[in-house]
Amino acid sequence: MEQMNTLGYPILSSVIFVPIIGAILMLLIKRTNESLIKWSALFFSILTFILSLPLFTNFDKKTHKMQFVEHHEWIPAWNINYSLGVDGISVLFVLLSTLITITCVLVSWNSIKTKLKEFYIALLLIEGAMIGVFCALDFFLFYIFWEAMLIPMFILIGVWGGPRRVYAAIKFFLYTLVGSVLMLVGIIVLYFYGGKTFDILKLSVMNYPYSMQLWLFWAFFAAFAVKVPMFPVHTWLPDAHTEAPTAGSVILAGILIKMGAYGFLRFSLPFFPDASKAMTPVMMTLSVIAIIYGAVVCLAQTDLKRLIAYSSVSHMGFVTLGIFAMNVNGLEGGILQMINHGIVTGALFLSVGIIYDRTHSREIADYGGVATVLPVYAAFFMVFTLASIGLPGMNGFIGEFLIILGGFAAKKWAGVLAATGIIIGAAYMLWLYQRVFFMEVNPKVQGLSDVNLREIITLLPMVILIFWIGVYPNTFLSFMHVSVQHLIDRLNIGTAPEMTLAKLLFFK
Amino acid sequence: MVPLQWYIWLATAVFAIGVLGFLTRRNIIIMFMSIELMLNAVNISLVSFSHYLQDMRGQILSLFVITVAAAEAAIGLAIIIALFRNKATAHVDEMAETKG
Amino acid sequence: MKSYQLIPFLPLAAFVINILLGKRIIKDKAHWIAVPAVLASWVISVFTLFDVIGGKVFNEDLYTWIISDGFIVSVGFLVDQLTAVMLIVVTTVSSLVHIYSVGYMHGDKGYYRFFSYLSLFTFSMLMLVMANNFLQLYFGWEAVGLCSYFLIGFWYEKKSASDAGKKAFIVNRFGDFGFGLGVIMIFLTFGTIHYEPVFNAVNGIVGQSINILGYDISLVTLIALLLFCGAVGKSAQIPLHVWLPDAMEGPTPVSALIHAATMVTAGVFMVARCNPIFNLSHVAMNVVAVTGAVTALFAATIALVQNDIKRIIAYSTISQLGYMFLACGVGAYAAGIFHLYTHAFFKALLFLGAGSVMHAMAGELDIQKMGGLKKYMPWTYWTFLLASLSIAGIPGFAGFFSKDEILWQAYASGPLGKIVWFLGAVTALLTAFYSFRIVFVAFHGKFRGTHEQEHHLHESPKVMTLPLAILAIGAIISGWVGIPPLIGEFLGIEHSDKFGAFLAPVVGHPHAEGTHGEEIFVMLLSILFAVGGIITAFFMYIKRPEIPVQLGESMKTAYRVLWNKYYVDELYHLIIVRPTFWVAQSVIVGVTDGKIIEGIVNGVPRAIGGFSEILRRVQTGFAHHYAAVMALGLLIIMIFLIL
Amino acid sequence: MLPELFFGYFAAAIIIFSLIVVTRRNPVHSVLFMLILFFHIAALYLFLDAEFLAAIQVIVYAGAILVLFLFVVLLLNLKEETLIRRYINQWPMGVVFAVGLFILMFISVRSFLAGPKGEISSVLTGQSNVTNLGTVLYTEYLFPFEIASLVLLVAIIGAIVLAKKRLKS
Repeated sequence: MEQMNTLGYPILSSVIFVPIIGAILMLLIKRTNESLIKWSALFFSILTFILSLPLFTNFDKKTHKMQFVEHHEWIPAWNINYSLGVDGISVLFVLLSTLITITCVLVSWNSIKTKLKEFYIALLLIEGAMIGVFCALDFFLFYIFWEAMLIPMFILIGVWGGPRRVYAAIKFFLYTLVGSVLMLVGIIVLYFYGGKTFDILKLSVMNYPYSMQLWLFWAFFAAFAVKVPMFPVHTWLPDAHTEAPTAGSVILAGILIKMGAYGFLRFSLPFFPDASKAMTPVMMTLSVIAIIYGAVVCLAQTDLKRLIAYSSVSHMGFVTLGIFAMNVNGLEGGILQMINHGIVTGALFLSVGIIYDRTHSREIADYGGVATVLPVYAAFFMVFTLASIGLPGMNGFIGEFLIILGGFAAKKWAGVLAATGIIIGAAYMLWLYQRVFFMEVNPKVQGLSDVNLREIITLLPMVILIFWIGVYPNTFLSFMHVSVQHLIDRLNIGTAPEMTLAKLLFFK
Repeated sequence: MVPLQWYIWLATAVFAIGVLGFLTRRNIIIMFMSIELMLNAVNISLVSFSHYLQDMRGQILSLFVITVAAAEAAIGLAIIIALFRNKATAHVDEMAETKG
Repeated sequence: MKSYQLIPFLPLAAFVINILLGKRIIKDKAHWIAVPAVLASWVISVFTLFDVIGGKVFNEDLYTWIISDGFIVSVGFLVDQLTAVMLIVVTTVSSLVHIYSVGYMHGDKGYYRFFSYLSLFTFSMLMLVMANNFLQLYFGWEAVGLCSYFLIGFWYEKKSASDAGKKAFIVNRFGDFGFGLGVIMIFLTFGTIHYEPVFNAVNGIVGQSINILGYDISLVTLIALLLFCGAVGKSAQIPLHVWLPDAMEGPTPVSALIHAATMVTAGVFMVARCNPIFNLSHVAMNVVAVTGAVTALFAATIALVQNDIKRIIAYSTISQLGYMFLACGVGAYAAGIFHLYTHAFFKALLFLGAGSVMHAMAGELDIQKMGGLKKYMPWTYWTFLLASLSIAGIPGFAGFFSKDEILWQAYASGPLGKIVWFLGAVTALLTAFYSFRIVFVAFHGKFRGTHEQEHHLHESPKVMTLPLAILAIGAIISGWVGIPPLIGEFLGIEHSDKFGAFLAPVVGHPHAEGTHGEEIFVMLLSILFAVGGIITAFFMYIKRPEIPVQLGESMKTAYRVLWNKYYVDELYHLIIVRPTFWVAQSVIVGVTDGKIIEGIVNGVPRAIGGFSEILRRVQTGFAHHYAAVMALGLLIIMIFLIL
Repeated sequence: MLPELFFGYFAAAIIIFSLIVVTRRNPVHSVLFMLILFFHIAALYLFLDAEFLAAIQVIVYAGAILVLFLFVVLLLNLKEETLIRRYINQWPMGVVFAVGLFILMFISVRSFLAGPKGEISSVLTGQSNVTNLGTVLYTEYLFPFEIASLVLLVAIIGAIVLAKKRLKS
């Protein structure tokens, strides 16, 4: 049943554990030897990236089955196994994680001044755990990675963050933990219902009674919705993003909040097809609210990072809309948009970090005329801005268009309302760009130096990916086709009546 | 032949005295000694069980108890020294460091 | 690779080279990259035109862009008669504007940037007109909007310029919103978004309807109207016209290229391209015609009183675009495209002429501060005059033929046609008037600017006047390919309406219901209006300059309304911009996010904290208290065990 | 009759000395009385055929642990200890708990039943106590024995770290 690992060596384990081993080895470096710390962090992140490349080249796009599978007994007493594998839905996120980590290491090069060693160790630990989440095929293992990632992230925000970092870190931690704990309850229920197994693949093809599906759907929803974050549990995101150091924001935006959407795809939909179908209108309503709400609230922001954080809420609304459209266009658009958002918002945070290193201000009012002073930087930021507002030829367009297409096919009102998000999206992003980059040069940015080679190297992969996905998205879409189709087939067995938000709220 | 219960009663009595000392004395060293008393009470019962049940395991356990008691005394006394150095007192009712 | 496939990619290559190397290496040599590229595109376009005239139509996919389930979209090129005309218009005007900009932008610090944007625009516009599917059209559609944004905000240090660029983009997004949904509707209806299969299948959906909010709406009407939304935005028709006048903040060559000749006509092109869809919906056609006619008149009235030379021409552009939609709306797509084609020449010429004037006047825009420029800048004057004659519709000039064709087709297309014809005819009168108002106020009379300006007055360099001259020739003769049969017979030319015949395979040929007598009547009336407008302007601004002032005083309200452009901007500010910001700031940040959600989120831990505040008193910190509690616990357990 | 008499003496002595240990004002006295107490307990072990443990009791408890206590008491130099009150304010509560605990345990001991007999003892194997102890300790309890040594190691290091004077940092 399981696809054999076509490579001769355990590639997923190596991708997960190389950064973790790297982190352990870095413990041995003397803390005063800063350049060695930086270079070894860079070395391990690049090594991980190179190790992950066979996933891209050797992936078999013709099967929905898990690939590069590894399976070992771990705790036989509770039937817990160490099993890993990727399919068309998860493989791209592994690659995205390895890439984003490199940029995080690079962008933190000079901006992190204190506790350098611990910072890079935390970064590498996060990377290992993130990849583990996307690869785990055992619920126990999955949950361990899911929670393990939280701790270094918490530290990252709490130690190297901005002025209100402790508040933001604790808020982030509590929010995600509350959701995760409910998911843990759900996992345990599945464990016992499924005959004492944590095997995700086995559990995903079982048929659960409808009433049970509903409860479990909401238990898992709690964990995933917080991570995404969906309206109305999004308020941790602006604080966490704003206070986190640049690398933290990038990882948050790039990978961490994708895990929620990934959870919906990997668990909620295939495990509970009836409940998912029934909840479609509710989920779409919440998604559309998130799209418009997130976009409108951006208009009122005065803080650069906060604005981009809220735009994440809006963009992730598109992702969940695509997922719950439950057709191929919507799902593929959703997955692609997850990657797009990782790239674009990650890049925007990188850019903000780059200028923040120079001005130490996140207030939009402290900027103005940056395009005159830092023209190359302005050009990069323009590319990211345009990608963010979904200009055709760039990656954001492909994702958003497919999502709106899928959303419209599923529910017309959802497609129409989601499309209004694009209008507001253009408004806030261009207004931001105008206030920061155009107009008279603000004395506070006068005389700043333009981006250096390291920063260009940091941003360039993002630009390349933006255009690559925009001009030839099939490279990436082709990974998904079979897996998404398989998911749709699984979903189509669901026959439960639809619930609307109003019905749900008023128990009609 | 002395009945087993006598030994157990003796152990009980020593244990109770240890509890009494631990609960009433202010001096932290005496409290420690009370703990040693309790451990010894346990040892008495263990050895007597060993004798009456014809089983060596009772003595083995009391051997471990002695080991732990030694370790505990070493650490505990070191803590007392450290505490005394900081607080200049050896009285438990003058220390409330763990107040919530 | 076929040669015509190079047409868009040459400017793209120029853009890439200039934007990457411009800052460090190329600098003020940027035109050596951009101009040859666009000229080469022009040459290939001309050859392509001859190919198409020879009967070849190309429709080939370059590569598959997106595959997602049934949603399969290619990047490909369709070159038919309509595209060929657009190619010529775009590359010609673009080439001339490129050349003109060499002089106009000389010495600007963003010189290389300007040329790379121009190249990017040319690429985008060519992709737009050459698309063979709706998504690629949408790509070009947004991309030209982006270039427009870049170029309007070219001098981004000026707040007004960056505001205008942003406004253009966002207003266009409103139109694109409808357009995008239209594309999605097309896909969901036909299962493809390539022109050919869609247009072949469109007859099959007549009579089908779709239920929206309980109303049954004809599917084809819905699709057509959604597409038209995009056209309204891009071509600055009511109610989304507000961005175009502001777009005049950009450098003048940009106004000529983007905001007169090419980009803004994309809407007309799209409607003509989608004529198989529009033809099937009377409602949509009527909406197009009425929107066009009303916009034409509306913009013309505003143009009457403005003093900013570029804004007058901008409103004139909106008005002329209205004509084109009017033509499309009555089914005379060929006439609309014909007007698009002639308009490109004389409107680009007007803008470039205005640019030449600004060049001489050190950026001065107010025509009231000009005057008597004729003797300082003869080339500019004469070309500007020719363009004005053309736009006014003086017989023999290009504008006459195209405008007359539109008015006649409108007149001959039923009762609604008569109404829009009337609106169009009145607009013709106003057009002649305001066009010559510029000529008379700016070029005749006495100079009214400062001494410094007067001292500085000079004719523009050759590199600028040459394009003017070429465009002037175009403004005269470009209409000669579409001489109506009536005049053609009179002049003894067979098949004089070559343009209409050429386009007929794509857009069909409307059959006008009318007699020769009526046609002559319409033609004479429009000539009369054109001449009447010019004479009125002459009378008011040369003979009796006090009349306009008196008129303004006697009709104060009307004047103020026109001067403030019917307060449309203010209205939008009141009903869209301010409420949105109010919701963002006061409702969301203030109440829902700030109070409700954060209240719950922070409230739960606070409640837990309050509870534990009570509980913490148990933790006295005294070891013997803990020991006592432990002993008590032991006691209780033992009691339970024994009893 | 003789064993009962001996037991009676040792039991009485152990209880009395225990009480003295927990009630002395001066910690030094407490420690010294505890020394006597431990000798008595060791003697009791001899009655129970636990020669090795008796020896350990004397060597480890009396020889090492109590000396450690004595060191600490002297190190802290609690002069004023003899002048102030010995008991915490809530001492009656402690008495009640201790007495209650004693009564409960006393009652419960009356009703207990002996478990099954073991397999290894001097009586059964005919070998010495130490041999038997070693046999069991190094076979069945080898792993706990190792752990115990680790506990001691940790205790040594911990005690040194805790008690040493802080280096100026």
